[in-house]
Amino acid sequence: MSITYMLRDWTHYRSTHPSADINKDHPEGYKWAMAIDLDACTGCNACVVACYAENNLPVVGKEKFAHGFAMHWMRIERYWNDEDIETPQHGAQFMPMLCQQCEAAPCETVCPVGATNHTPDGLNSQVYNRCIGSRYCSVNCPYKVRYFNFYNYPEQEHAWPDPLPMQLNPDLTVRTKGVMEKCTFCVQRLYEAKSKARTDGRLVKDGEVTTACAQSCPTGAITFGNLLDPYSKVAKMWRQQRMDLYKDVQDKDRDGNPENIRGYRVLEELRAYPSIIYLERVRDAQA
Amino acid sequence: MNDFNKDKEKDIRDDIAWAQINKDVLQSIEKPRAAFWYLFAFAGALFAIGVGCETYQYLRGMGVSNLNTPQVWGLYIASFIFWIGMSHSGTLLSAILHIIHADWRKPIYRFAEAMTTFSLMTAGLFVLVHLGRLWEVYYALPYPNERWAWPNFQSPLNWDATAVFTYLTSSMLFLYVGAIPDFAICRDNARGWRKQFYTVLALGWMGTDRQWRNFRVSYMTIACFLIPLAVSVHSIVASDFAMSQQPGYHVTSLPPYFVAGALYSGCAAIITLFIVLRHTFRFEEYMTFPILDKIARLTFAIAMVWTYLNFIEYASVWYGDDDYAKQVLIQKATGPYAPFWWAMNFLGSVLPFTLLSKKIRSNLTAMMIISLLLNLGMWLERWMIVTPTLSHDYYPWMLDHDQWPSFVQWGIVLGSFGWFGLLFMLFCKLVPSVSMYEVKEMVYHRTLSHRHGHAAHAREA
Amino acid sequence: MTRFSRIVNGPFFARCCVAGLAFFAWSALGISSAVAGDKVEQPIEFPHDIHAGKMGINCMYCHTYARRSMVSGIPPLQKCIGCHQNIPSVRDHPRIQKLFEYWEKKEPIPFKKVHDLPEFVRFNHERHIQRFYFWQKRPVQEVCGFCHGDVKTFTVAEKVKPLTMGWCISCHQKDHLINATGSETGHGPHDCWDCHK
Amino acid sequence: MGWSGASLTVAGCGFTSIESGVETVESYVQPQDFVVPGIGIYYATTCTQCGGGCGMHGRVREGRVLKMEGNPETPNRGRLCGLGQALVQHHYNPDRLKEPLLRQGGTLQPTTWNNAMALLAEKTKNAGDKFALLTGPLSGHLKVLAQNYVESLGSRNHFIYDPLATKVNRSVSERMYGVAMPCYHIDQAQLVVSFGADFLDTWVSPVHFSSQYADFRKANDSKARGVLVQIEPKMTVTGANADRWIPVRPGTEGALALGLANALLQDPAYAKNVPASVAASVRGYDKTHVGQITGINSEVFDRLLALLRERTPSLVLSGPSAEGHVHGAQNAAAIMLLNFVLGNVGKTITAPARVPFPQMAPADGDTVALNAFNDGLMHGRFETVFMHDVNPVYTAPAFLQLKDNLKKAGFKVLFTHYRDETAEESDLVLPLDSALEDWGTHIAAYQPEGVTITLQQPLMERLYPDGTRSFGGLLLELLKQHRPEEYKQWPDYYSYLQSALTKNKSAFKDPAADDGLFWYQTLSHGVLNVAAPQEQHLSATPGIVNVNLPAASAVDQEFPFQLVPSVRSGFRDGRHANLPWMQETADTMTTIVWDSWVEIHPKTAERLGIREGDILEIASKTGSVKTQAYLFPGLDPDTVAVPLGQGHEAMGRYAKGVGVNPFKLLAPSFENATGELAYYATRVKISKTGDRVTVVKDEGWRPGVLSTQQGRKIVATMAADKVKLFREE
Repeated sequence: MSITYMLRDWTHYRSTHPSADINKDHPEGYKWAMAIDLDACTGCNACVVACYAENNLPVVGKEKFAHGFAMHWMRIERYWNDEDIETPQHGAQFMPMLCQQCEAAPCETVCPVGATNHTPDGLNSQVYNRCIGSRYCSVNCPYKVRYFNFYNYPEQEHAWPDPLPMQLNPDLTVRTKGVMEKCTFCVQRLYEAKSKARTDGRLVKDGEVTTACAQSCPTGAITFGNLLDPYSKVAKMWRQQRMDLYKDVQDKDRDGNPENIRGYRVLEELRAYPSIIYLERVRDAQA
Repeated sequence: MNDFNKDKEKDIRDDIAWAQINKDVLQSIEKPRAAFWYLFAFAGALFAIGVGCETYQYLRGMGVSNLNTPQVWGLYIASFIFWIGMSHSGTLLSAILHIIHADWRKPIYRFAEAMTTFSLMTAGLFVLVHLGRLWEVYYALPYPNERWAWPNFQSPLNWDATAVFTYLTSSMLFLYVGAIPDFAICRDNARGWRKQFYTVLALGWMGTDRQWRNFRVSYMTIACFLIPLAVSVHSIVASDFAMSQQPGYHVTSLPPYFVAGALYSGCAAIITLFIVLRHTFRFEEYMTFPILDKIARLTFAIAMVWTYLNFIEYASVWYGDDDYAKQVLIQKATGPYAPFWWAMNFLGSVLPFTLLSKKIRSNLTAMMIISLLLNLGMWLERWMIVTPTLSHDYYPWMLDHDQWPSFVQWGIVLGSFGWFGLLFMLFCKLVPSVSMYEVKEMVYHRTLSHRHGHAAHAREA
Repeated sequence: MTRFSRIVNGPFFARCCVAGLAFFAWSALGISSAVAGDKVEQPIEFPHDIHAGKMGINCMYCHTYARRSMVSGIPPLQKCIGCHQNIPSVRDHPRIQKLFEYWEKKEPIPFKKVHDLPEFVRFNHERHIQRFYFWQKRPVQEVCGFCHGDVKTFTVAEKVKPLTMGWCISCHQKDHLINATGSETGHGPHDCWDCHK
Repeated sequence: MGWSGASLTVAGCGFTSIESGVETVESYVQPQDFVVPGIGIYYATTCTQCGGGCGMHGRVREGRVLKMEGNPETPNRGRLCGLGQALVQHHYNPDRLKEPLLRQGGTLQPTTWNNAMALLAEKTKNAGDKFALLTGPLSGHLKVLAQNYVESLGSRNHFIYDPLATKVNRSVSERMYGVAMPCYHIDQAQLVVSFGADFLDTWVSPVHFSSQYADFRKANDSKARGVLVQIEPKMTVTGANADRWIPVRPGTEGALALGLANALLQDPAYAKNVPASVAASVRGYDKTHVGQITGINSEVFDRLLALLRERTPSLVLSGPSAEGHVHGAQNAAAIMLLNFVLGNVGKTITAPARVPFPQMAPADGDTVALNAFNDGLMHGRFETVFMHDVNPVYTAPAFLQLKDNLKKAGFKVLFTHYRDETAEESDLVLPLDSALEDWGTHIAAYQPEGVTITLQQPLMERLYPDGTRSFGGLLLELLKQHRPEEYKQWPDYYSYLQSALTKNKSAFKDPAADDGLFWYQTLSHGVLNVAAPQEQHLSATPGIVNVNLPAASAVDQEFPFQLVPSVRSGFRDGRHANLPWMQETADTMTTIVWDSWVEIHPKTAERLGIREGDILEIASKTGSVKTQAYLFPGLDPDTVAVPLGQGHEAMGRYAKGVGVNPFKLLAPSFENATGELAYYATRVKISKTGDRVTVVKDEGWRPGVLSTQQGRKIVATMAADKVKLFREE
């Protein structure tokens, strides 16, 4: 009976994504996307804490962190350069890694219950109350940005002793054990903004809503917005960087990127079509 | 050993009286001896351990199993594949050999069939065990519901479930249908509660021509139906991995590789049980060395197929230009899992060569040990498929986040063997583990051919 | 053939069919969940029947947040006092006295939630009011009443609709007029994240 | 703003169903018209987590403050660091003190506020000069009240103590530039050479500098992408972002600076920038000599020199790792001298505006105050001691023996949020409102844009209405005890602030005519800009002309390593150790969580046979700590670094017993000119204890393996000269 809806709501995105027409895939007129400038990112962790504050992320404590149960949806990775690893004369390399909200997300197709699927505004949703915790999505995620509730954190001594629960954001749930979770592009904020705009009979304006990480970033390294709004800051950056959401080899890269444009997507060759572009970190050779 | 030379040409003596056959087999389902109960208790204890661990995990959360991100599957999925694999040779022996009229299968296919069914039932448990929210498992069932929400039919996990359950039901059917005539025999010889028990099971089998005719047809039909199913099941299990995009999982040759591995472990398991039954129930007359010899050869053949496919996989990765997959392979051979990986290759590809020696093939103790080792190797294989990839895939930041499986994981794996043991021991005492009517056929065919042989001599003279 | 027909017409088979259909209906149409909550004990038995019924006050006069916010909330105490301090006729009624006691103490009235969804569900009052009252121009009591029942007949609010997901969906998949004038229709969203958080 | 209406559930998605009549939903009594349930309201306030004084907006829903955001109208430009975000966790901290504690029979017992206030009155009645007040940095009206109070008691002992003070820098700037804290324009510089100034993470005003840094890095038609060179013994976050990070022998930064100055001054173009005597004074520092002192090879030296030559304007910064030595002031002077040589003064370094109300002007702390305070205690000069916003028992170096000296004071009062180490030593512990429950005015020490006074206001009602009090309010009450007639006009701190600000509203940029409206605007904006503040003046020539550095000290055989007590932005001086988010957030450079560690260069570790996770004993002349080893390449090989902030013996469940406290290691060496504690002058030896643990960190788990990208394109890097420029669309 509701097979029709199932086909329309899930298989449509899977089978047609990414199609030729970005507008067709996003009927609501929104395609949320991000651009992260690695030359501006200083690795200060402000975004990480902002995410903890906004999204009710549990603090798991040392013993569980040691087991690899950390729940940071946004994590700052610090790599060393292979060349000068003895004395890193050109500093370290920082990578703010979060869910890439792939257009053809590997996690979506494998979930047995369809707890993670694609929304009309181009997000890779994670429906907590539908998740049965098979963890197949995590297996299939190339970026390993999905975090599983290995324990019932609301009951953990570390997470929220009174009165800390009063800080919890009522716009989203606190996840219990056995549920997979991940960065949602602060969907609760997007939802609120869209609803507001809808009441005024318009689309969300650029800068009207942003994610917690982008908002806090002291250097403004993170730009968030609607890719379908040609005047949005993020759309401009994607254009500047010659990045096409629906290409797995960008034109500029096909001809060897002669203009040295910095935009790229992580593990792009896997054809997941991430919604986040990174701008290459810059180092001065003379220095 | 002395009678080995006597019946080495023949799979079975052709002068066994049919009454004798009934007698020998029926005594195997008589009142169990004390040893049975000790063993039964032991298996029960193992199972209890497994249940205990699962309960603990259910209450505390998956964390107690020492799984973590990205190492999210561990022994659960590995053992799942292992048990699915075990189930395959039953089908091979009973169905395939049945169709190609290899009648040496007849004395041994029954317990092999049972093994198939029970290992499937064991595998099913792991599907449940590995879930983070077991209590919501019904979300995965495609049933019409008021929420109008359906499972995701694109997920290999769902194909998997479907395939496994189909296979389970049909192999149960096969086992049961094949046993009907024997149930009738039991019915005629049993007393007390067993009488009623077998009466129900025998479905009023009278052995009329009509019944035999229908029986043959339906039995053959199920057999034909079962063979493609058996192949498809493990191919689909393989697609859980092949359909993902993880390096080391995303391999085209995985389905045949899985099937080969399955048959391999299955045959090894059959040898084990063959020897056990032969010993406990004194089935020397039926489970004879020539038959063991044939299974051993079959095992060797499959081992070589497996080795070949295994090599294919390595080669295609090594000579392909998927650098990630290559690094996974290197990781397997050199990383923290190297000992297990090499052990698996040794046990899987080198050890079977011992089967080439007739002396070993005819030495029960040796065969027992070898078959157990082969199965160990096959279990390692499954583990080496699941785990190293997760510890070394695309994303450098998450490499090598390994943890040794906790007692919970091991406990549940042990429990699964206990569970299998329980089921199989019950089977031995309730169902004749040697198919009486088919052994009779076998003997009968032999006698026919011999008479024929004598006639020929006469004419020459 | 004859045997077959006997089986089919036999009572056992018939029962099976009925049972099967029953299960199907139960699970598919959510008959199971059409249960009304019992009447909730409230600190003040607010008479909806008088306000909404006799007085015919617009729901949104008191439930002023419903059209502006996801949650409708409970009207502020101020609201009640605003009117009632100008209605001396009923000042001596016990309920009103109780009301004023709270007011004197500047204490909120601890009303009990009557329509309380699981916290992973996001029901947006604003969207529904906007859609059906402001755009489609349906009468307000019909719009609110669709989920909250015919409050004209209650004193304190009662849960009369199942409020289960099946019940939501059953309405979301219907086509509704977009606005009063046009003939254009559309159905509610089916994306999980529109209602689940 | 009603605290009602908050009904929250911590139940997760699980066995939950549609309920009826279970939870209560309380209605507001008298909400303001902008209060709508389900919609967040933002109130402006000020961040008190560090000296930066960033303006904040707090998101409030149903009477609960949920999240802090940056205020766009203040120098942090709407941004906020992680520590600022975590302010809510101070507010909701489970270990916050909820009632006054009084020492009775050796232990701290709960007591009443009336009791406490009476005690305060009695103990201070005629304390006179036997009264001492020890506070952290103060500004705004709190400072006014504090000073008036001390004065009202007829005491001169107000000590302002900041464990992480930049006093040396300030005093040298005072003498070099003529102002204590000039404005640095990183965004306008083409080259920033920072001698250990971690301005992106911990130095002065990190968020503001970070936003400048973003502009500094962006190339456009008018300017090229700025280049950052960081010179320091241990790689800080700023160092990690530098184009060139140069490890230097600790304490020899000054020599390098002089070497560069000397090399530049060979060129008349630069020579004209400074008096001839300067050139003469630095002549000794030629490249080879400097190389011997600093251990920096000539190739690196020349590069740096070339950069300084071709990239103008540039900016040279002096930071703690250069200043925290016996000759720190000399180092700083040498470094700042470069700015004159290069002619940066007036370009990338400009004069700040003068704060119009001297009595409200920020009073920055220093560690001299701690010494003075400690001396006073030691000689039993103080009878009654008040302490606020400090934790000296934790932050004072062991050699001061402050803990024992504190016992000599008769009556010790601590105004605090936690029952920390100092509380355990105090006789009366008074719980204060959290920063989100209290009123206040703040003037940040660093004023990049005119002079701004930021406002602090409560974002929600007190969590413990009769448990905690506002420190300002308390001071007011205390003042009333001594000068009733003067202060009785103000019932509480709030009214005091309001009247004080409204009275002087003419001093601010276009204030509203109506007082009410003015106050309303002030609260909603959370910031007041001083109208037309007059500029101070930078001296055209360096105040200190000849810098004389001591000869490089001989290598100490017994204590072969230099200790770097590195500052973590999440913990600062350790006052934030009880914030779970700060503990759980991986340290940027090491990604270690929930612990302390000692950073050792891989080569050194190899030499000593140390593996990651070995428990090492780090011993100085005055103390020793045991903690896990972490192999860290961003380090001078003869240096080890231990982060500050951990190793609490009290304070709360998240801080207690986690890690070690390197404050205790610090050697009794002081900066010559200012008398500041020389934090970076401690020499230590390290020895293996034989124990080994697995280091709990976010990066790859193979011990001792430095995580790289394994040749995969995760973080791609491009050479600056290649990068394409973009005009703004």
